[in-house]
Amino acid sequence: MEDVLINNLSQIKEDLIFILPEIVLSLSIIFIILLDLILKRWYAGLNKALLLIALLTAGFVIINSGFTSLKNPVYIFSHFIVISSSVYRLKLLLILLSALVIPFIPNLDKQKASIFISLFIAILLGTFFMISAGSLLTIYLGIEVVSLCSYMLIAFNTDTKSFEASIKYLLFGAVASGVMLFGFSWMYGVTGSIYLTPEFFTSLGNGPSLFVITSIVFVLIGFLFKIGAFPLHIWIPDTYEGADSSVAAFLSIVPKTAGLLLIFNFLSGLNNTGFISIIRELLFISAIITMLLGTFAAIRQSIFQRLLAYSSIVHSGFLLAIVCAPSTNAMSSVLFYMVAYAFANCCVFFINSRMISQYGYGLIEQYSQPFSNKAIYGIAVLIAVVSLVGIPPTLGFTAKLLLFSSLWESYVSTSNSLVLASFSVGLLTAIVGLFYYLKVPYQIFIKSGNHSMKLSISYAEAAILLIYTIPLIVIFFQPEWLLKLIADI
Amino acid sequence: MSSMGLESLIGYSVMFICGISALLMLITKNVIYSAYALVVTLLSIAILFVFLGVEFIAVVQTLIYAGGILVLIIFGVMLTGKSKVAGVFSEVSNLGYGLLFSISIFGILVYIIKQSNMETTGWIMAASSKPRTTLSIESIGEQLMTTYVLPFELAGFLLLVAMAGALVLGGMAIKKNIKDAA
Amino acid sequence: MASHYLSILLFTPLFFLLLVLALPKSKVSASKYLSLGSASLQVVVMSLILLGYKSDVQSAGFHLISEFQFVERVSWFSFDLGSLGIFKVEYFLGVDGLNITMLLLSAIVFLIASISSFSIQSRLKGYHSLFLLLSTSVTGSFIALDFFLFFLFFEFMLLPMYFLIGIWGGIRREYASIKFFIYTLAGSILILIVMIGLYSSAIDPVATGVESGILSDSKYSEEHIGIVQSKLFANEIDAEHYVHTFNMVYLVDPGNYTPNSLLSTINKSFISGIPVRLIAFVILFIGFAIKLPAVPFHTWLPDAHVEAPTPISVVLAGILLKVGGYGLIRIAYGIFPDGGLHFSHLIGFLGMFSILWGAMNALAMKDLKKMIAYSSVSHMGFILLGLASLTSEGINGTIFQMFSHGLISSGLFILAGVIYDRTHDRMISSYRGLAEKMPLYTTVTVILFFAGLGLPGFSGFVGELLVFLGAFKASDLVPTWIVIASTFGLLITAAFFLWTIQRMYFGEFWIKPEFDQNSIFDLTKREKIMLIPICLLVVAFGIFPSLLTDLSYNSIARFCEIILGTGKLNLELLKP
Amino acid sequence: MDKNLLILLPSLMVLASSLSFIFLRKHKKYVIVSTIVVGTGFFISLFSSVNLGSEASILYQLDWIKLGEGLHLDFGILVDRLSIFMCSLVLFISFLVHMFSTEYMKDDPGKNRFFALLGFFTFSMLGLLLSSNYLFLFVFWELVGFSSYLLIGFWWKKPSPIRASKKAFLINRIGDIGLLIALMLIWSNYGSFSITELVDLRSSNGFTVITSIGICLLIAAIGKSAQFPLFNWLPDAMEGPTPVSALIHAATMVAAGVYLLVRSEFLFSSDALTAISVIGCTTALLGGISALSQYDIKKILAYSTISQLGYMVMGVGLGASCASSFHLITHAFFKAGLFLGAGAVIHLLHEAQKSSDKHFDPQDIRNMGGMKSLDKTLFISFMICSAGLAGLPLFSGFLSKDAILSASLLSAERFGGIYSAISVIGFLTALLTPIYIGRLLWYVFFKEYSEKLLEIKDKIISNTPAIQLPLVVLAFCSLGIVFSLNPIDYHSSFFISWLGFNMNSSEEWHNLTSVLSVVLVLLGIFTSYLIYQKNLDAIKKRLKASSFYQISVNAFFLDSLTHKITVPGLLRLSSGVKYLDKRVIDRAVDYLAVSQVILAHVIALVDYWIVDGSIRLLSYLSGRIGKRFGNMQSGNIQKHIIWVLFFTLLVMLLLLS
Amino acid sequence: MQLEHFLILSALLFAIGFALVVTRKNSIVVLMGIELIFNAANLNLIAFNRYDPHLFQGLAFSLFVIVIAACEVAIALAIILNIYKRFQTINLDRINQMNG
Repeated sequence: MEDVLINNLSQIKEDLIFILPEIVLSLSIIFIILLDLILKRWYAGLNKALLLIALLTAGFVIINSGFTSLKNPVYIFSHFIVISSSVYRLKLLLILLSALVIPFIPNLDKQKASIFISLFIAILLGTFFMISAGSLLTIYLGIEVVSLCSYMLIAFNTDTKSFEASIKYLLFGAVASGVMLFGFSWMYGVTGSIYLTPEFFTSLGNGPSLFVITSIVFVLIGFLFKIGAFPLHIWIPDTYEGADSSVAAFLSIVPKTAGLLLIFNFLSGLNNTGFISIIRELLFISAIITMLLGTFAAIRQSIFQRLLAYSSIVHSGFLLAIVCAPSTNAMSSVLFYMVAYAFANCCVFFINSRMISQYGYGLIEQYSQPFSNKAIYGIAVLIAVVSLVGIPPTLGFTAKLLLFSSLWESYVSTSNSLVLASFSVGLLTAIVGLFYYLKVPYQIFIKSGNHSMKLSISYAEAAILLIYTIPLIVIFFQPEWLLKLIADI
Repeated sequence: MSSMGLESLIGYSVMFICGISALLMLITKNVIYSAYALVVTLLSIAILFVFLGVEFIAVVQTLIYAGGILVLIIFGVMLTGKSKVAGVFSEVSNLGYGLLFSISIFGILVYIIKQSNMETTGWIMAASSKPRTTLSIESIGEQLMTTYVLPFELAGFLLLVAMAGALVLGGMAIKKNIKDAA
Repeated sequence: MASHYLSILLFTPLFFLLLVLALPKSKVSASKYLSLGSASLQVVVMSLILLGYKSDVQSAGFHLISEFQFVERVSWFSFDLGSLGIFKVEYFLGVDGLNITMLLLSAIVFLIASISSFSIQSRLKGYHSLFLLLSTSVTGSFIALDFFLFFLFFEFMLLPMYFLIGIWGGIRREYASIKFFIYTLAGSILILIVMIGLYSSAIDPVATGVESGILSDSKYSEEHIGIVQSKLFANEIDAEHYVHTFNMVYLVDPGNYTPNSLLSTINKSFISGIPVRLIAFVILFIGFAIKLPAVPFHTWLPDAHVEAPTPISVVLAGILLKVGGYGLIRIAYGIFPDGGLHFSHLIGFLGMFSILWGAMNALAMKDLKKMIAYSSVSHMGFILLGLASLTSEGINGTIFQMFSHGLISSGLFILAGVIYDRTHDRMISSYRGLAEKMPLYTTVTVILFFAGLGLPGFSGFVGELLVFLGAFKASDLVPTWIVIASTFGLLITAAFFLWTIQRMYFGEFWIKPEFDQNSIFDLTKREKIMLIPICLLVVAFGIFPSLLTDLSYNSIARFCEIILGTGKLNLELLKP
Repeated sequence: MDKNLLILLPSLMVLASSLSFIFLRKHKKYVIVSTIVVGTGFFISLFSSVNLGSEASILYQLDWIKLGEGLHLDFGILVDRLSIFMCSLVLFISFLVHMFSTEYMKDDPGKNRFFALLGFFTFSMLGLLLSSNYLFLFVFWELVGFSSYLLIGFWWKKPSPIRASKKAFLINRIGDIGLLIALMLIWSNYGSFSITELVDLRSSNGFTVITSIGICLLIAAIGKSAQFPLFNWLPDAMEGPTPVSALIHAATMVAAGVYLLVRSEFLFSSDALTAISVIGCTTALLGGISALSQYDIKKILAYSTISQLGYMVMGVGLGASCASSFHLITHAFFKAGLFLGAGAVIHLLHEAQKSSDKHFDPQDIRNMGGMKSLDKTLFISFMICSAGLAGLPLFSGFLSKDAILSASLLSAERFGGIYSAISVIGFLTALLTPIYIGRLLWYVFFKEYSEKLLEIKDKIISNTPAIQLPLVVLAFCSLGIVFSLNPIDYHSSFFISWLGFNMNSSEEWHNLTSVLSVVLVLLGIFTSYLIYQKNLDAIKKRLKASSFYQISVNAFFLDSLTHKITVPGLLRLSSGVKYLDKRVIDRAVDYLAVSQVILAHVIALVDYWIVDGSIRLLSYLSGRIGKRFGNMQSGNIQKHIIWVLFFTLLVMLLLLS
Repeated sequence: MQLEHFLILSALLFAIGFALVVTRKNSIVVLMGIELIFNAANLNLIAFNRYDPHLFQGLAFSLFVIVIAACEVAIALAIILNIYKRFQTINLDRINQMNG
């Protein structure tokens, strides 16, 4: 008895090393909260620095851990977590994507600031658990960590809209996670296990079909909520509009990537069951409707951040289609796409945050006002937007090319008409997407308003814009760099 | 088996109470009544947990839910229900669609449950034949600290962050209140 | 082999773009000279290329890499897709008879347009940067032999154009620019679809041979390719060893398609009963037809033209539309000859329809520039008609027509710009008897109008004549009635040009009273510098068309031979 | 050096002189140079024709466009007697017209442009004649049309010339399309455009092809040579300066269609020939009748030209292309003479008007009269040319018309049917010709001075030699003796033998024709005399006194007949045809043009509303859809949850079923 | 007491929870509905847990669910309080600044 316990504890001690990044992040949260208590006043920029340090440390730990070259998956903490080299790489990628948001984290008051970045890190932590989940419970906890922290993070905005966004997000999210939980409970009922082992999926496949399918559908509702796909996309516009730009950018990148990976893993688990085809079809339909809905709703938006929210819905739909399409390189192309999307999106959100901080709110037509440094902002927006639409010579094009290629490949191998449909809808939305994506460059370059306003740009900000835009162009010409990084995942 | 009979009689009546009080929440418009009905529902669920052999969860349910959460909720009702009537009574909308869809989802779920006859499937069948072990509090604690240590820590961590966040958020509201008063 | 003329040609504008960007605020007006410098340098390089260009049968190009000239071929990037094999993009430039004339045209048109750009007054730096970017992308799309590279340049024409119309355009520029953008983006997305299908279907035989160990080194030889292709056909090469390619020259050869791919000629794949290859052709065709533009995909053109500033109209009509035509020839027809043969009736019909429809519309237009724009639509119809014929005459005519229309429409749009600069009004009904005040202008107008209506002695005639001869000859591909109906386009074209001359230029001098009567003056020196060379070129190529056709007829003969040969073969194979 | 090269020289010279005017804009007096150049060209051409053998030879076979192995379009020059003779003719008339114009246009501000265009026209015409293949024939054919367009619209400030020039070009364009289709047919069937090669190749293809080529060539000729139903551009084209009318619309350009038909004679099947002759005779008749009731002096001549061209085309259709070319040549001289004469008349009046400051239409024959005494040279040469036109024996027109008419009789005998009708119409036209020309002469020369003319009569001064010389020369060339030693028998014409034509020897038909035509001509003259004399009693006596009219006195009994039946009938018919021409054919063309413009507008509307509209509808719809989805996004979280529920239910119901 | 009956009761709670979420305007009542949904899931978990050989997986799961539900309620109430301060109402229909 004692031996077992000691054995267990020493096992835990051994396992701890595998979750070093998570530990680093948790410790940094505690450190930040403590720092808040210790420090008399909070320095501007401190939160950015802290966040950067936390992320850098985590990244450093991952790189130094040597686990990026793990041969086989390792199950740790009694199978609650699955670790493999690709998971580490993914974590690295998520850290990188989160770091992109740092430049436009708002300067808040002391107390808020510390909690703000703590929540930020907590969300990242939640996504780590989501992507390395080895059981339903880990998935649930991971998702809830992400969700709960997001609810709060959104509320941390000076805008009154933020609380509205937050409560809507919360109620919607809680219902979605309740449904997902219900689905989990039924899955547990079917399989008698909460661990995502092959046996789990086998017994899931052998269970009473209606019961199983219903549970899967319920679970997928939770997943779809996370990536913001139809019919669970509705929270996105309000949430993004109410949230701070940095939060919106962050939510559009990191949790979404994790959610997509989750769906991908879940689907690959289901791959050998009889339900896969119907689930795929459902997801395809969802993806198609998501793309259409997002596109058409985006056209008539007048608030930039809301427009970007709809655009992120479109991207989710598109990525969902790829994730569902059986193809060998689906995941790597999704990640590639996410990188392209993250850079472009952050650039746009960054500029919008500058606009909002100067002007109070972010209407699109505001961009037509003559402001100093318009050309710099304009070119940056243009590059980002062009990348989002997917026109060469930007990374967005390569990403889109990869995605369409994998869809094509999937069509070649399956001849599924839904794949073809999502292929064509993806193309259609790419075209119509121009209507709304070009709105801002159009306002900047072509329209000319009459209320002059000041929108200064410091060298640091210019450098940040360069950081966002240069990779969009450079990687287009040398995609191998990024592909090599991603191909191993 | 008479004790079994009695047990199930009590069990079913608890189930019945649970369902009725849940329905009551749906029927009443008074928020306070709803809260009390929720208490009844949660408590009856706790009793059902006892029937299902997990007394520990029953206790937790009673403490956290019936105690903690409900106090929080009623507190919330009180705080926000200043404007006497309007706050205490909840308006109703979407009744038609809401009920229609809820009833149909209930119907479908019941149909599925009936259809799939869970007690005859795989592991449940196998488990039914085996003798049941009971679970001591001690082993629960041990399991939580060994096998489930990761979720446990994660949940604890979540609690920390959530509480800190909620604190700051609540503080914001209260500060604003003070500012308004000033 | 070692010459880098094409790269120089391609990067000259980019280099000047850097110079423009580096100009200090006080010297911004120098940017127009930089544009001019870039265009002139391109013309110089182009003449060097022409000097070294060989037009004999051994340099016909099209389906043999070894026969291309001024080839520059460097691996750009590639990545391993595991079980799917490797996917490879090259920086591959080259010239053969199909693109040499287009390249020449682009050099000329950009030179003219850069002179015309002197009239731009606002936001010079931005304008000239975009203009130079446009120049690079146009040049690039003509010389790229890698589909990816082509597509890169092809797509990248959109943005500069969008802004050039949108910022420096007329009153409804916003509508026009977005319409232009949406249309052409739709077109390029269609092309993208096929591009994805193509590269996932076709392989680079040499690199695949090396990868799978069949060939020892990448020394190129026909025989080696044959070995690889036969192994490929027999399915003896593992999918991991496939080196997928965007190389347009390899894409031409059906032997390079992997046997199980959708676009392979031997893998009978159908979508709702139609062979996938034919569908791909149609998609590609529509993609380029939008750019061309052919009726009914043309409605962006009049709007774009009317709103665009003069130099941009010149570029748009002069060279941008030709990219569509060139794409049709080299890509749509070159890669899917089966589609070209199968749909030749339809394409011929579309050509006829464009000719008549454009001409009829031009007849009804009240705006001079819009009329010219519709005349462009009409003239572009000849390109489809000639292409559908798949005869040496027809294709020669197509290319000649593209070239000559490039010159003529450039001139016409400058003419429209001249009058617009004077009064800011382009309505035909606002003027009468301009010949009195603007004799030289009228003379040039008459020359270019008659060149436009295909009068012998001007270059427009040669193209139309060849197209008609070719189309009529290919009565199995293009029904005779289509050709005969098209000839009536000549009549309508003559009608609207002459009618315009009658209304605007002849008669007693009169302009709308609200105009400043003194604003009407004859051509300025700058306008003369643009227009007179155009007139001279139009006449020169009209009298000595062989200056142009000699450059390309061998390639075209080769093209027709291959297209007809493989096309028929493929069609046989594609039958269900 | 091949001395045939000399042939090229005139055309090059003409081209050079024409182009040189671009640089000589300021130096107006140099126009005389171009006259000299054309004159020299004529002599060179004449000289080179002297040594010409009877065999056709081709000079300068060059690749114009090379399209591949064995596939090329050539440029070449065909030299045979016909072409070289035609060249000389064109140069000769052009020379005279140039000379005439130096005086006629001396005050015009656009004088050099005029001479440049004349030169350019002459060059194009020479090119057309010398082309060895149909392609270049077509090229120059179009260029001729182009220069004609520019010349008709020479006075571009007036709206009517511009309208006329546009009409001329467009109608010509229809003919051009015919020629273009013929070109395509030839190319796709024979792979060669060369006239000489085609002679050998033509049999290799079927009857339909040949016929369609023939019909297309006929369409070309219809357009260019103003044949029925496309002839009404020619009267309108008289808006151009008169020398232009003389050169282009009488002697040369309009004859190009006939030249094309003569050149392509070997390509015609019998069906095509029938069509040609039907078209020709119809034109001849309609032109003749139309000429009867015109008042504009140039329009009368224009209709007469149409009628005569109809003869020529008819001649080709009857297989007598020799006769046609003969008529072409004779017609060229007398009609050029007539036009220049008319120009001289107009010029006289115009100059007089200028000096007296009175203004009336100098082209309306009702404003003239009694001109015979004003300028004797003009009168006599005009009379001679008219006699040529009317086909009086001893004059050139008699010979050539005779040839055509006898050919028609021959055909009528051989084939009967429609050819008989053609023949009858031919003779009928021969009757009409003297009537209208007689009417013209009467109005212009014999009638007493009109009131308007009287006012300026004193100011009229005789024409200068530059105007008179061409008239005299042309009048001389209208004499029969110039063409044939026996001025009443065309068989003895050296011209025909020199050209190497094989004239159908039909002695008896010839004799019959000669007699018939003489009778008809006289009858015509007499009728004309009766009509116009009887109409105006006041001058009747004076006319009667004139010796020229005495010979027809004994036909007086016809007077009442003519008055009661023929004249009203003819006039009615004439006005009917005129009406038909004005209201139907001309209107039809107008309506066609108008309806085309209307159609164009309709198409433009369709383009805007349907083609473009569908796109705009799409964008509008997508906006609407966006709005609808946006409404779904009302921000009401509970509604959203209902939606979620709804879709979940939907999925589950789907799964259940 | 059959498993099925627990499942049906849980389905009932689930449906009622949904109905509450959808029909009630008061955000606190909506929150209560959500709690019902969580409880429905919990009931399932525990009901199935009865058959679990180790008797623990479902139990542990439900334990964490309860904890997270508590967090959720705490956060929700903190936000609702803020909302009430700003909007003077917690009626969901009135909390609607963003629309479109």
